Amino acid sequence: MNKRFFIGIAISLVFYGVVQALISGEILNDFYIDTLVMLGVNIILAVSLNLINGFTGQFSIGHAGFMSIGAYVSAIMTTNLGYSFPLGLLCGCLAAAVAGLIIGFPTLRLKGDYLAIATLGFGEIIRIVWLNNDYVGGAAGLNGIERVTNWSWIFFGVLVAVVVIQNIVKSTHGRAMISVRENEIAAEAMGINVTKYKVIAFVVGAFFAGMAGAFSAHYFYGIAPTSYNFMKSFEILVFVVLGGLGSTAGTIIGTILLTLLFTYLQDIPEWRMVIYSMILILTMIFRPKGLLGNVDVTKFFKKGGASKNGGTTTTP
Amino acid sequence: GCGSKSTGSSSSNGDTIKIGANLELTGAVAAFGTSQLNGIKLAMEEINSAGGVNGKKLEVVSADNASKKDESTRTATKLITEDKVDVLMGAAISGDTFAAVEVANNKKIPMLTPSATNDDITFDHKKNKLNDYVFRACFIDSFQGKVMADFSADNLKAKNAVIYTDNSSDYSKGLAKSFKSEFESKGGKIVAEESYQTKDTDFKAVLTRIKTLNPEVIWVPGYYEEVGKIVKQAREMGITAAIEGGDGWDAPQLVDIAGKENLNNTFISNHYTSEDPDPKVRKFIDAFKAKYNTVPDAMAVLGYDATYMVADAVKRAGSTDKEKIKEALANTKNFEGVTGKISLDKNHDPVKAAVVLEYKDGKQTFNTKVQP
Amino acid sequence: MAAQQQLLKAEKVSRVFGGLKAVSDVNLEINDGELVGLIGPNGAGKTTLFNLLTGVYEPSDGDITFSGTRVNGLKPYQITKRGAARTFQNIRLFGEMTVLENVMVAYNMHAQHNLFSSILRLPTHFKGEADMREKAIEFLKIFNLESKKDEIAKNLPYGEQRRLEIARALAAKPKLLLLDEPAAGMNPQETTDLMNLIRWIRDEFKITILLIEHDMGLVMGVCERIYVLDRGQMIASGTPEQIRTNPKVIEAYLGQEV
Amino acid sequence: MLSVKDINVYYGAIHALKGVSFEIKGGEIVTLIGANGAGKSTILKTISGLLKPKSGTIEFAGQPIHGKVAQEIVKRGMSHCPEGRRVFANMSVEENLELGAFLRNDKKGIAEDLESVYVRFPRLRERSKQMAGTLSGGEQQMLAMGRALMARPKLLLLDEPSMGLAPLLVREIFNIVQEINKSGTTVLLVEQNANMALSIAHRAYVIETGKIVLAGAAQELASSDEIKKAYLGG
Amino acid sequence: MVQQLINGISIGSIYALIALGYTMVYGIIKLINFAHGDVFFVGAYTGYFTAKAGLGLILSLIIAMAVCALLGVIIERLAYRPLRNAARIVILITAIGVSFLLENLGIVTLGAQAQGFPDIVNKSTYTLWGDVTIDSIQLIVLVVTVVLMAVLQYVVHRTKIGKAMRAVSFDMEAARLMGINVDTTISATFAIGSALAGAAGVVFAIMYPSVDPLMGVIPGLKAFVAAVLGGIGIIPGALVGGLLLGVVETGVQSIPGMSLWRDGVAFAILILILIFKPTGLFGKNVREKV
Ligand SMILES: Nc1ncnc2c1ncn2[C@@H]1O[C@H](COP(=O)(O)OP(=O)(O)OP(=O)(O)O)[C@@H](O)[C@H]1O
Ligand SMILES: Nc1ncnc2c1ncn2[C@@H]1O[C@H](COP(=O)(O)OP(=O)(O)OP(=O)(O)O)[C@@H](O)[C@H]1O
Ligand SMILES: [Mg+2]
Ligand SMILES: [Mg+2]
Repeated sequence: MNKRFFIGIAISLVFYGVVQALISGEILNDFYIDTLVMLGVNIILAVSLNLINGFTGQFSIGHAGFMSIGAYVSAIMTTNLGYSFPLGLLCGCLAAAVAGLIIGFPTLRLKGDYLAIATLGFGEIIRIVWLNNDYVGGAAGLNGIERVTNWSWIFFGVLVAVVVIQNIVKSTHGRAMISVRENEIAAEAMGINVTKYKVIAFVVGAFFAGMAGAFSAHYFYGIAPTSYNFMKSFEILVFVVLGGLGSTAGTIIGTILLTLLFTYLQDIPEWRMVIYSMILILTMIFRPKGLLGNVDVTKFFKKGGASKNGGTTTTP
Repeated sequence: GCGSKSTGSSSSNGDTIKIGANLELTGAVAAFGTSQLNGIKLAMEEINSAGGVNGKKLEVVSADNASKKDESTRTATKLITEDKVDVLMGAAISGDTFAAVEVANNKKIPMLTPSATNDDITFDHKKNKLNDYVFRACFIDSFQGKVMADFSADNLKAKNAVIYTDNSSDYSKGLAKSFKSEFESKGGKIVAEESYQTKDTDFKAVLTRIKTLNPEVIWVPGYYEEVGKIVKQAREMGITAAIEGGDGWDAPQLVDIAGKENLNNTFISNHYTSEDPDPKVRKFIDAFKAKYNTVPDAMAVLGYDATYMVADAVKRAGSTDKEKIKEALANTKNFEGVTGKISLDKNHDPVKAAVVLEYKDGKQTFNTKVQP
Repeated sequence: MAAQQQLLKAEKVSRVFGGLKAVSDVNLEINDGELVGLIGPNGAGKTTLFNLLTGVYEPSDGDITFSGTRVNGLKPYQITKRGAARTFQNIRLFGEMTVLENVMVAYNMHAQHNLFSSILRLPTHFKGEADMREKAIEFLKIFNLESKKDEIAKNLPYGEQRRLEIARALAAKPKLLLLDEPAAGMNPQETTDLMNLIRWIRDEFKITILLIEHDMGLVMGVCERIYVLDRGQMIASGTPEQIRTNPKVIEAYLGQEV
Repeated sequence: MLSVKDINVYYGAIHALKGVSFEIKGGEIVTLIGANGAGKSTILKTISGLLKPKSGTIEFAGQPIHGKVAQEIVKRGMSHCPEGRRVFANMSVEENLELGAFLRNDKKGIAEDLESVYVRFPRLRERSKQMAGTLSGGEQQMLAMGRALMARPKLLLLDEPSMGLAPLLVREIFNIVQEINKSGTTVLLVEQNANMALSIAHRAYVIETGKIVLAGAAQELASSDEIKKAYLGG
Repeated sequence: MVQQLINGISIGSIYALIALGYTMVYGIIKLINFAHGDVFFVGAYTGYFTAKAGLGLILSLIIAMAVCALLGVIIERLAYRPLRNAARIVILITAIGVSFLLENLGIVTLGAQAQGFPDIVNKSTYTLWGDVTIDSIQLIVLVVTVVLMAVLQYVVHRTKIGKAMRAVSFDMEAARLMGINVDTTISATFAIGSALAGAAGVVFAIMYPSVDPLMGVIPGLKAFVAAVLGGIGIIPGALVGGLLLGVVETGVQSIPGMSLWRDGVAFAILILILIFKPTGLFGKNVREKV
């Protein structure tokens, strides 16, 4: 276990080096770097939402709200107040985490779709606060944010997010979260402090959503409230479910495929969303557990075979 | 129609001049982007059938930024690095345009936005810095607000006004701000400032309140979809005050939504009037109607003019050298567009006359012309 | 019996649902190391009493003392931490988790490593996890489930699911184990095996067991003392022999022929 | 009345029934016994159309019914009281019973049957307005039984009807099964309580890991040592 | 003040009308049918075309309802039925996919621009007293919504098909064993829910006379909020939730300077209500029996 973890990190560092070399050698042009950054941001968003939705089973659709907090707070720190980016990034993440703590509390009473609507409302309230605040530019948002994020930032950001979340999930704390998802009553009866773990999931998830927000704000030059409406939350949710709820590898792969698909379809703008939504529907119909929903990747490597799923009923 | 994709010639040294149109073709404001693209394409076809520019054909590569800021940055980058365009056009709204400004600056590619009105797009007032490569073809926010404030105070002799802004639109807020300061400086009084959001449909709550204030003028600088409903609901509630707006009103659908009679006693500032007998305007409107079977809105006509402005600059530059095109764009003088005679000032903003139009039985009628 | 330490005491505990008094003024006392049965007709309030004892419901009235402290109003996890673990009448496993993980969850509250050591993968994390795993596997061995440790829990046959639930509850290292109809859905042979298992658990782990069961063979076979609930009220308590012949119990529950 | 020939049923890749054949004559009580996971519930589900056999045939009252959907099979006079009660938790007890008679239109007959269910299970009458989900386990079991009877079936499939019931009620349930049978309903009974089941059944089949391994008259099986040892806890 | 209340009730009854369909579908298959708002848009466009073709209000309504009912059944058949046994969130994502699909097919075929809706109703305004007015459309919408609510409530709780619907909503397999045709029942639910969306679309387009492919997004969201507020799946809850939301929104806007905060306050009230009534105003707090 110990070894696998460190080998994984080593492999990703090699990947980082290769890409960095390609960038330095100007083999990858700016468009590819843009795409890599966007991929990274989306992966952080999806993986962090997966902790809340996929592992802990709390139906949250307010992730864009947390993202916006990270984006705005960090941008205020750097652009309006002139602090350094690392400090802005940290404050953005922490502010989002605090918001996660606050939204974590209603979840103690709300379940399922009611929780979903509450988180959605929370996300919208945050957006409306930005929209109605002229200090952060109102509808126009903050513009002229310096581009600080680069491949290194985004790579290590993704690495930290994935490693932290994976490390939580693959530990007794992660099992506790999953048990909350599986059966809250039984989890409590087994001594799991359900409240605590739900709040942890929200705080950690929000923290990384904030990080994604800060990275994207400091790459794409500007932010505006419309970028963080409920459609954005849905978009992130789609990454997670398409990849496979409760599977980090699946989430990452789902995010990459969808982001690239969306990019690729740019050339046929009229049909872009039509095709995108068709693919979404068809994937769900033919792989209802998500792309990697019932394949445990670690097992796949260990035993050279996917674990069998329960199956449903005999098909006629 | 289908997206005009790049036809294979990958470098700008070929026999085409590539224009990259970074537009909102899907997403929240797809209506703006698609309309603008129609204007751009019409202009391109006309220019090409008249022999192109400097012997080369214009080619428009359109790319969709999905009405998102981050996508807009990426789309602009893609047009430059992958499609190797010579000039960027777009985006339609200020937010998405902002996201591409730095890309144009960094890549040193001239960029002309047909319709982004935010004052800071060409000249960053906070940093007091000119964005060298960025130009626009439309009024800036502060101009239209001022024009209509003057019009209200001087022509309508209004003493008090209510401002009703689309708070989710940068454009609307810009116009509201300049209207307010100008109107107040002329001794007028703003008795209330209210706001709505894009895609709202019911305005009665606020209108009920406005009615009790009994203002002479209601300044509604928004887009036609909401404005049409505001005008309709206001009139149905018995509000008879003058209602005024900017070029965002200019769309044929406005009349359908608001209703002909309801539009009486409303005034807008615009670039031109579609009723203008000027042959240039007539030719454009006829061609547009023939191709798209509808009267152009403000977005379309701005896209059309902007394309001609680019063609004009490339012609004067005499090559596709980016620096030369940039210089030529900056030196645009007395360019004859459908929307009037355009000269760019030192901030890369057009100096052009505005017309104030009045709606009478659903028709725009010329009221006054205001020189900048 | 007097020498034994008292573990659980319920005094005049009641619970009302809407207008219905599902449990009313129930008194109950259980000492360390006892194996006690709780029987009664369907709907008598047995499961509800379990729910009250384990904090799933809060009593409308009355007091519950566990290990000397009052536990009314505590959350289920707090009561579990104080040493009471249970199984459910309708099996509640963590369906998508493996058999092994199901058992490991019960160790969470005894975990030696906190969230940060797991995030940072400190040595305490690896040690803590390895410990848990080892202990969990030991438990599975006891219940003959070791060969199934990597199966997804919901795919087990019913009988094994029941056993897994008991294993999971035991893994929480309780002082008091509450079993709600552990033999339901088992055939007589399996029930006999379960009976032996329950006895063995009590002796091996030196714990106290309170169980609800309708299978009189099992109840009379293993329980030292039996409480009888009917319509929310405790109508009798005593040794199996006393209960078997108690006319009230025969009338309400057993029927004439036993 | 019912004839099952060589059916094979799969759950995804799991081969749950491997060539099962048996038959039930009109007026009989037939019981299936077997260990946990042997496939008893699977057989009932396949007969009532919740599962579709990959191969094999099922005939009910002379008509093939395999591959038919459940509601058509119900229409022909079969009623299945499923494992685990499956009452409609958010509906009242009475509504649950009414649903049992969903395909019937004779108002009077329904009212009579409702009354007779209430006579059999007085507890249900007491709770007729309560939401079924809040009933105790045993109460739910009575409700499920009652609901199945409301269809006035020709063939009644019962999956562990005594599970979780108090001893008094267990006997009651078996009495009821016998009564129902006497009044002309054929019964296929799956039970863990094999002693009881064999005592009221005419014939029995023993099933092990998806195969029928023994068949015979109920009394004979009940006295067989092998059976005693494996299933009767003797 | 009274005028504002009327304004609020009028917008609220539209929310309620859409929410009814939402709640109906949710009540039966526990699916938040995000495509509902887009069926609403299809209804409005159908009304647009029939109105342009010269058909009157009643015919336009009927045709729009029929088209939407059919559309709802087709969507259910193609997109949701294959997922009967899948996790709910998967069906939810599919619903989001269907929503995107309808919107963007709309943009491709009809254009993204808003179109004015033809005048097909002669609106008359009644002055109640002083300055307080109400117009015929507002009245019609309110009455229609209340009547439909009552009808639906009756259908779901008193009729056989309604019982079947509720049985299906709790346990499909057991419902099959009762002889209920689950697929037909669900199709019927979708047909009714979608027809309601279609009717709402037409009425909405008459009240606020423009149509565009994205017109359903915001009303759909608001209706969803209204349905949850009232207790999702509970028919009278949709009515009360819708009216309450309308009145709150209008109330906030009627305070000078607060118009910016309309949605913010509405959501805040929603969250507060949910904290105190976790299953909405009318939701029964059915705790899982342990
Ligand atoms: N959450 C609840 N809401 C309403 N009534 C309830 C609730 N829980 C239990 N009841 C009622 O309380 C009574 C006792 O139920 P309980 O489940 O405790 O019975 P039980 O003794 O366990 O019966 P069984 O042996 O059948 O499981 C029943 O009549 C039941 O209907
Ligand atoms: N939905 C399912 N998915 C996968 N396997 C299943 C499913 N249902 C049952 N099985 C498997 O099919 C086999 C037969 O199960 P079935 O439920 O028919 O057994 P049974 O004889 O009724 O047992 P019990 O006495 O526990 O009710 C078992 O091995 C079981 O694990
Ligand atoms: Mg019980
Ligand atoms: Mg079974």
